[in-house]
Amino acid sequence: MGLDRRGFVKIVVGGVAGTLFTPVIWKSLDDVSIWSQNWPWIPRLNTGEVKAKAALSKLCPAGCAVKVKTVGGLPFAVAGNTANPMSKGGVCPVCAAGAQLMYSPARVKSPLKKVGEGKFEAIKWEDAEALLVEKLGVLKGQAGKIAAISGDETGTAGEVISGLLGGLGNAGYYMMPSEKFVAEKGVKLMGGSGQPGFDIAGADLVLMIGADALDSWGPTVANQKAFAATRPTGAAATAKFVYAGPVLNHTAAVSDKFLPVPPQATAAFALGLANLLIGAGAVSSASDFAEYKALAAKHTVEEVEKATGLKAESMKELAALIRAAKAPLVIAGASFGQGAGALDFVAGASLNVLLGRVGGGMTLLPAAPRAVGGVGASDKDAASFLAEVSTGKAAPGALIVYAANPAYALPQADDMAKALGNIAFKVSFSTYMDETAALCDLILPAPHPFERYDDVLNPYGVAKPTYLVGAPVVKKPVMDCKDPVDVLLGAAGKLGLTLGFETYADVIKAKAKALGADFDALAAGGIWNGEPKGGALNLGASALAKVAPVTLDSKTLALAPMSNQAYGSATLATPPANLLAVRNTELLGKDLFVQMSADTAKKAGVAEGAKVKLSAGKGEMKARVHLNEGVAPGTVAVLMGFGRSAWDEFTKGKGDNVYKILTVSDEAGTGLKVWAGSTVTVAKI
Amino acid sequence: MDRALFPDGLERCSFGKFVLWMGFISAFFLFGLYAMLLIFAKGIVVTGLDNYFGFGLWITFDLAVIALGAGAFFTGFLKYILKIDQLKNIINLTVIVGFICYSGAMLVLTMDIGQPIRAWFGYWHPNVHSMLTEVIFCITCYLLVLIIEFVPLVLEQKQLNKIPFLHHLAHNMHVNMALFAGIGTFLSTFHQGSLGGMYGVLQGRPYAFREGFFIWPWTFFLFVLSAVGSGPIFTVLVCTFMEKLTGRKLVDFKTKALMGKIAGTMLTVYVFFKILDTWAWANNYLPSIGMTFDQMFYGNIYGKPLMFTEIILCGLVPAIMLITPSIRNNPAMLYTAGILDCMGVSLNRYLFTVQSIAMPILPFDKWQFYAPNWAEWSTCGMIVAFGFLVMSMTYRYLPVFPQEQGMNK
Amino acid sequence: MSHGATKEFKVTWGMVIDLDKCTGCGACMTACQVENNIAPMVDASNKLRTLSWVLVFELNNGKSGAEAEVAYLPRPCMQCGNPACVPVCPVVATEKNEEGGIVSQIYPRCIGCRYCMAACPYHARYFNWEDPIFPKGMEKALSPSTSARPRGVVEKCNFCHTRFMQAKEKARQEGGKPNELADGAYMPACAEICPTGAISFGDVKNKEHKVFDLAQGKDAFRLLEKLGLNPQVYYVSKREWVRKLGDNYAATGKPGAAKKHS
Amino acid sequence: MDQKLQELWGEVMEEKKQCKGCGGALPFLIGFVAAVIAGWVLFPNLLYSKKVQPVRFSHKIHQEQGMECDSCHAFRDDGSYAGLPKNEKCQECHADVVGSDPAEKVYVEQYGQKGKEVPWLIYQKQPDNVFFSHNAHKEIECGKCHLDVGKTDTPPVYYENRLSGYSKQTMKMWQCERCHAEKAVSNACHVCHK
Repeated sequence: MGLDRRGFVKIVVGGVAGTLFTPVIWKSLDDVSIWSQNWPWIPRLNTGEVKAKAALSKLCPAGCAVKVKTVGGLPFAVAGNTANPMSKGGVCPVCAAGAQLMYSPARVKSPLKKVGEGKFEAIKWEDAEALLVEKLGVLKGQAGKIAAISGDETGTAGEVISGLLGGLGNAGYYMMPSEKFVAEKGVKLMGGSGQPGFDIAGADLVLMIGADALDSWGPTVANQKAFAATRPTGAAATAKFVYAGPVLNHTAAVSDKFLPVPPQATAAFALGLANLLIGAGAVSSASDFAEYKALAAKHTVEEVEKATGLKAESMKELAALIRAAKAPLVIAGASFGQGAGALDFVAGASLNVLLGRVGGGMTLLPAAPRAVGGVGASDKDAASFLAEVSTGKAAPGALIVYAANPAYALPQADDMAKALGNIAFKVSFSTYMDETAALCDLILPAPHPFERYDDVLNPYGVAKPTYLVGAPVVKKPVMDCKDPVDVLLGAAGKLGLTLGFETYADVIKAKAKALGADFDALAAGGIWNGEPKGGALNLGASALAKVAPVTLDSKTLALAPMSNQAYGSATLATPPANLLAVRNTELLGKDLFVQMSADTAKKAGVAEGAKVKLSAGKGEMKARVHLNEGVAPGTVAVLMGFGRSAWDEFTKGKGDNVYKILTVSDEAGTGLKVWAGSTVTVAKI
Repeated sequence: MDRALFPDGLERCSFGKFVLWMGFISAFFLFGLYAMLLIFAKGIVVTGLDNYFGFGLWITFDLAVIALGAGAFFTGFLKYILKIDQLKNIINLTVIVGFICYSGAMLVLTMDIGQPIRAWFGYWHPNVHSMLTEVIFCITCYLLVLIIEFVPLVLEQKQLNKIPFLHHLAHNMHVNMALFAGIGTFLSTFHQGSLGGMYGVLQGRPYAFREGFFIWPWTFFLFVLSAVGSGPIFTVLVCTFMEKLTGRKLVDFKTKALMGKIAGTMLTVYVFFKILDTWAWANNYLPSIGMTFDQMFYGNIYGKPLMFTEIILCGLVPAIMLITPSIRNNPAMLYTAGILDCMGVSLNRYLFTVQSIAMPILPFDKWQFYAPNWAEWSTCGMIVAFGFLVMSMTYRYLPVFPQEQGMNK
Repeated sequence: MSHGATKEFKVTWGMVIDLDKCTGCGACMTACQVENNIAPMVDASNKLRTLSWVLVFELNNGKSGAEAEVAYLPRPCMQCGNPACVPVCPVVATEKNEEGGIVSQIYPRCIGCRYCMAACPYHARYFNWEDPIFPKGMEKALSPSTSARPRGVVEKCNFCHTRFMQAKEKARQEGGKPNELADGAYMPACAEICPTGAISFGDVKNKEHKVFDLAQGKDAFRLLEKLGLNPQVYYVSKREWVRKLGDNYAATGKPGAAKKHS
Repeated sequence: MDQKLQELWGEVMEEKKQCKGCGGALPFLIGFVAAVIAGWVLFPNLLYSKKVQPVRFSHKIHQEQGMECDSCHAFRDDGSYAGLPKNEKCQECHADVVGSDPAEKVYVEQYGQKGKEVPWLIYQKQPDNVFFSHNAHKEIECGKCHLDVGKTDTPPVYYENRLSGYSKQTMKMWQCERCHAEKAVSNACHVCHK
């Protein structure tokens, strides 16, 4: 029997009917459904045991004592270390992204040698180290020919670098500008010595003049914890916080009171307050009280109003608050953590002297013993050093850059980057491809904080000597990197120097021993605290006499750079995860917004959303305007951390860099370079 | 060339002209098709939709065409259930328009959801509490009904009808059409209502939220009414548009006026309740949640004039025009009223979709703005082009208009 | 529909956020992204396409100079007692059915119709506009807590639900009662990481948990209380303008007064 | 044109008449039976690909050494379940080859000593979106859900579904739900999903 068309159709129909009685259709549908619920191209989760290991996350300037959570040994999250008395379980927004930053696309993946403008070639570690030794060896013993810039003021790495420089016959170890640098100068002007500390936890009124203590000044997480302890949710607050500064920033948002003070009027504001306090009966046993009193008397409420726009009432209310407090504390600093003059610091700190709070609220920390012999950091900061390089006054042949980004984060940044070009050989020890690394001849990738040993001694602002140590969380770095200190110690050996150590871990152990601390306990997330030293301070009256009267012409606006910890720092561009926290009134697409009050904008002839050019000195930057009534009159606030030219797709080319328009001036009587009082011209484009 | 396929005794344009016309329409169709494929490949990230506007042009378009396609079920209901025989002159057209609107809406919905391959989950894992589930069920079922209603018309094609089996099938389907019309009416009423219910239940969207009866918010009923108040007249407009395009008379004006009267009556009922509803919403509901009528509007594109245009100019005015015989019986006025009516319903759907989610509910939030992008426009355009193609094909090859031969002698 | 009907549970996980302590630092947003495997976006300034399960809003009192005040308001999912989003979902991809009262969102079930987004007045729900693409290697830092979602589905905060599961597992292991977790045994990532401890978390129906009292404090309020969604997230502020702003000034009986701020 | 079409229709009608009655119901039955056989026998074979474990692990030998199940498959302190042991555990005994079984040599040389974890195939592996707590189910016999491998010398073949990519033994949601329903445990989505 042949199979005709009709027979064939019947077989097919039978087949279809039969199929309905098999799992073919139903099972396939079910499996397809499952497939559609679990697309194969979606990343899969890691499995294994979840552990939490104590670590020291030096991603933020102060460093956070944290716990790194791992799954099957891979770090995936950062949690607070509740056992650590400094961070008490808190984590700053940058360190919160720490695990992901291990895989940041901006990481330097292997040693790189410059082979042309902006071009690098991956080389082997042994070649890289040989090159380093060769370049340093040539200049060995020639004073002024080898210099180093470091942005790490808390790590013992600095001792190794300065020790190495010393051994090579050089003393040019320069720190990036910081609060600590200025504050120590200020303390000297007040007849004391050492790093000042501030006991926020012990105060019942904290007046922060410029210092953004709850977001980016000092040991922020510790500050935040101290703040939080005074205001239990649902109960009465036990301390008052007042913020006086140019912008209603994160600190001001939670303070009981915000006083808008333009950045250049900080000292005048503090002296005006001193005047009111003295008027209300405050006296000091300091030797220069009479001089100080006379000086303060010049800063009447009317004068303060002229300089700051603050009403007499506000000042009087504040004075009354301070008078009523049992343990008031004044913290003065630049609103963005650097560049303030020593006089601003002295003016603020003098209030602590006047209120009799030195030793209690404001402390002085003793110098710590060194683990590595050497002279320590130069008296000049990196900005002054590079200014000399640009004029030819300093002519180093080799520069070591460690945890610093001078090409991006110094005032008149473009000039600074140019000055770096005058140095024949530059080597950068950097975890990430930052602006400075991109200009260097050799880049030696440094491990991420979770991949190395490191330490933190006395982060600026702590009231007591404080020491933290971090040990690696992972067995091996995820990139081909080596600890910079290990590399430098190795180089030192090859250059015929003996610094006494083989590895950074050994250096830190020695440091811990010198301090009398238990290394193992510290590496497990513990803390070492010493006692502040005693010692009185005077009111710094002779220095304060040089406080210049505030003048502001109508054409320029005061520039208030604003830092927001979540958005990164000089040495860390905004972590990819944190971009979400950046508001679209701060950055939209590639446009950065500068902020000013409606009044100021009107005077400057600009409106919300307008595109503007800000210029000062030789620098200029482009931005758009966002109106913010929390900005002091006559002031334009600019967020820091944007306008990156290196890094990765997440940050490169977004916004503009405010450092470009910060202008340096010499502070009267202190010889310091300052830029906290920069002014800018705002023009519509 | 294709004369053999024309309906008996009817003249159609030349094949060349037809191909040219189809080619012109296909260009729009293909452009939309490209956008659709792009959307399936890359996801709806290529559209102008965003976190605030999860619903946008597509949903507005869907709602509008479903409302305008309501002519199918309501005319069917009147013809087959209430036996208004005169409507046989236009009933075929209502079915085709309904089919185009619903199939188009289904396709747009498939694009609109983020995981089109999971679209069938609506049946597999239905949430009986969701108005959207009801919509998914009813519109797919109703599309089947429309297909069933459409099939006999296709089978009446001259050549197909020569096959005895198909001839009889068509005949039998015709005989039982009342049953399908009944099912269609039921399904359609529910999903038209559910579409309104979808918005009415949005407790977090004060612009749309309404109290109601049992599980149905007032918008449920208002959407049904507005759909039947506009669908019939939309069919008339389509018919008239085809007459202008082809230069032939297709349906007598008496039938059109009757459709106008039907729509007008329903529209009048709708507008009455709509005004009542709006008044109660503004005066009772809004104050109860700490909001005011003024807060519901913003600037020009979200301004009050839109709402007044919707309710007065495109609601009350056409309602009066359509129920007044002297106005209705003037062709120009009938069509004007029809256009206003259809605009009003579309505007209503737009406001419920876009304005209700553009409004800041969080007191510290801002009004948000939305502009559909090319991908959304072109895919909507694709549906319109699809409609044109189907209409052109059916008109050319199927006996859609029973009166055509008589009227064009 | 089911409006007005709040489903009661023995355990009701709730959050109390002290707005007077929130500095707006953003650590919660970062911790949330890390815990929940949200891929970083190259242009995260387009807030209309981002995924922020917890979003910190900036509120101001509209005044200037020394009068100006700002408050930061972190907005997780409110886990409403009477959620607007749950009844609208056509495929039961979201429900409020589990002890603890957390509104679930099931990604493999979701078809991406976004009806729930249209329903939520808090904008707590987000749509995955694109597949999650992590920078090369960063997928090694994925958290085991939350499955990665494909494009085309909706997601939202779930109070780090996996941590709830883990807390119950731990309780079981230690011989405790998984259904009566102690205060602090279960903490979402945002609450855990907040450096000022502005976010308190616990069972708002359990007197042993500190949120029990906090949620009833005189300065406590909920966002858009009048809409009747009955959120499980409470806010606390001693500042009157903040409290009033939270509910469209409905509490003052002056409807529309908030308009100036919008 | 007109004529041609008419002819075409004519042909179709013609064929219809001719075909009447050829073959009866037999072809239908043949098709039906063939499809049923194919669906129940061929299809499952086609649907799954077979895989073998990277190392022929013998539970039998390990048990004979006196090891208990929970020597390797244990709960951790945080209540989570360790599942399959990692190298760390295996190497407690197998840092070097200690026996004569070639499979051990494979393990030691290809994995243990190279510091590479063995990519074991997990018969019941659930996707990422499932949170399963062994702790909550520890009252239930392991064999109720897992293959009884305790006595095996060679691990069973692993069947991978070519469509869904899942193991054949991976429990389906309806199975979870049925048991939950029977035991009056919540079937809320979040009870199992993450």
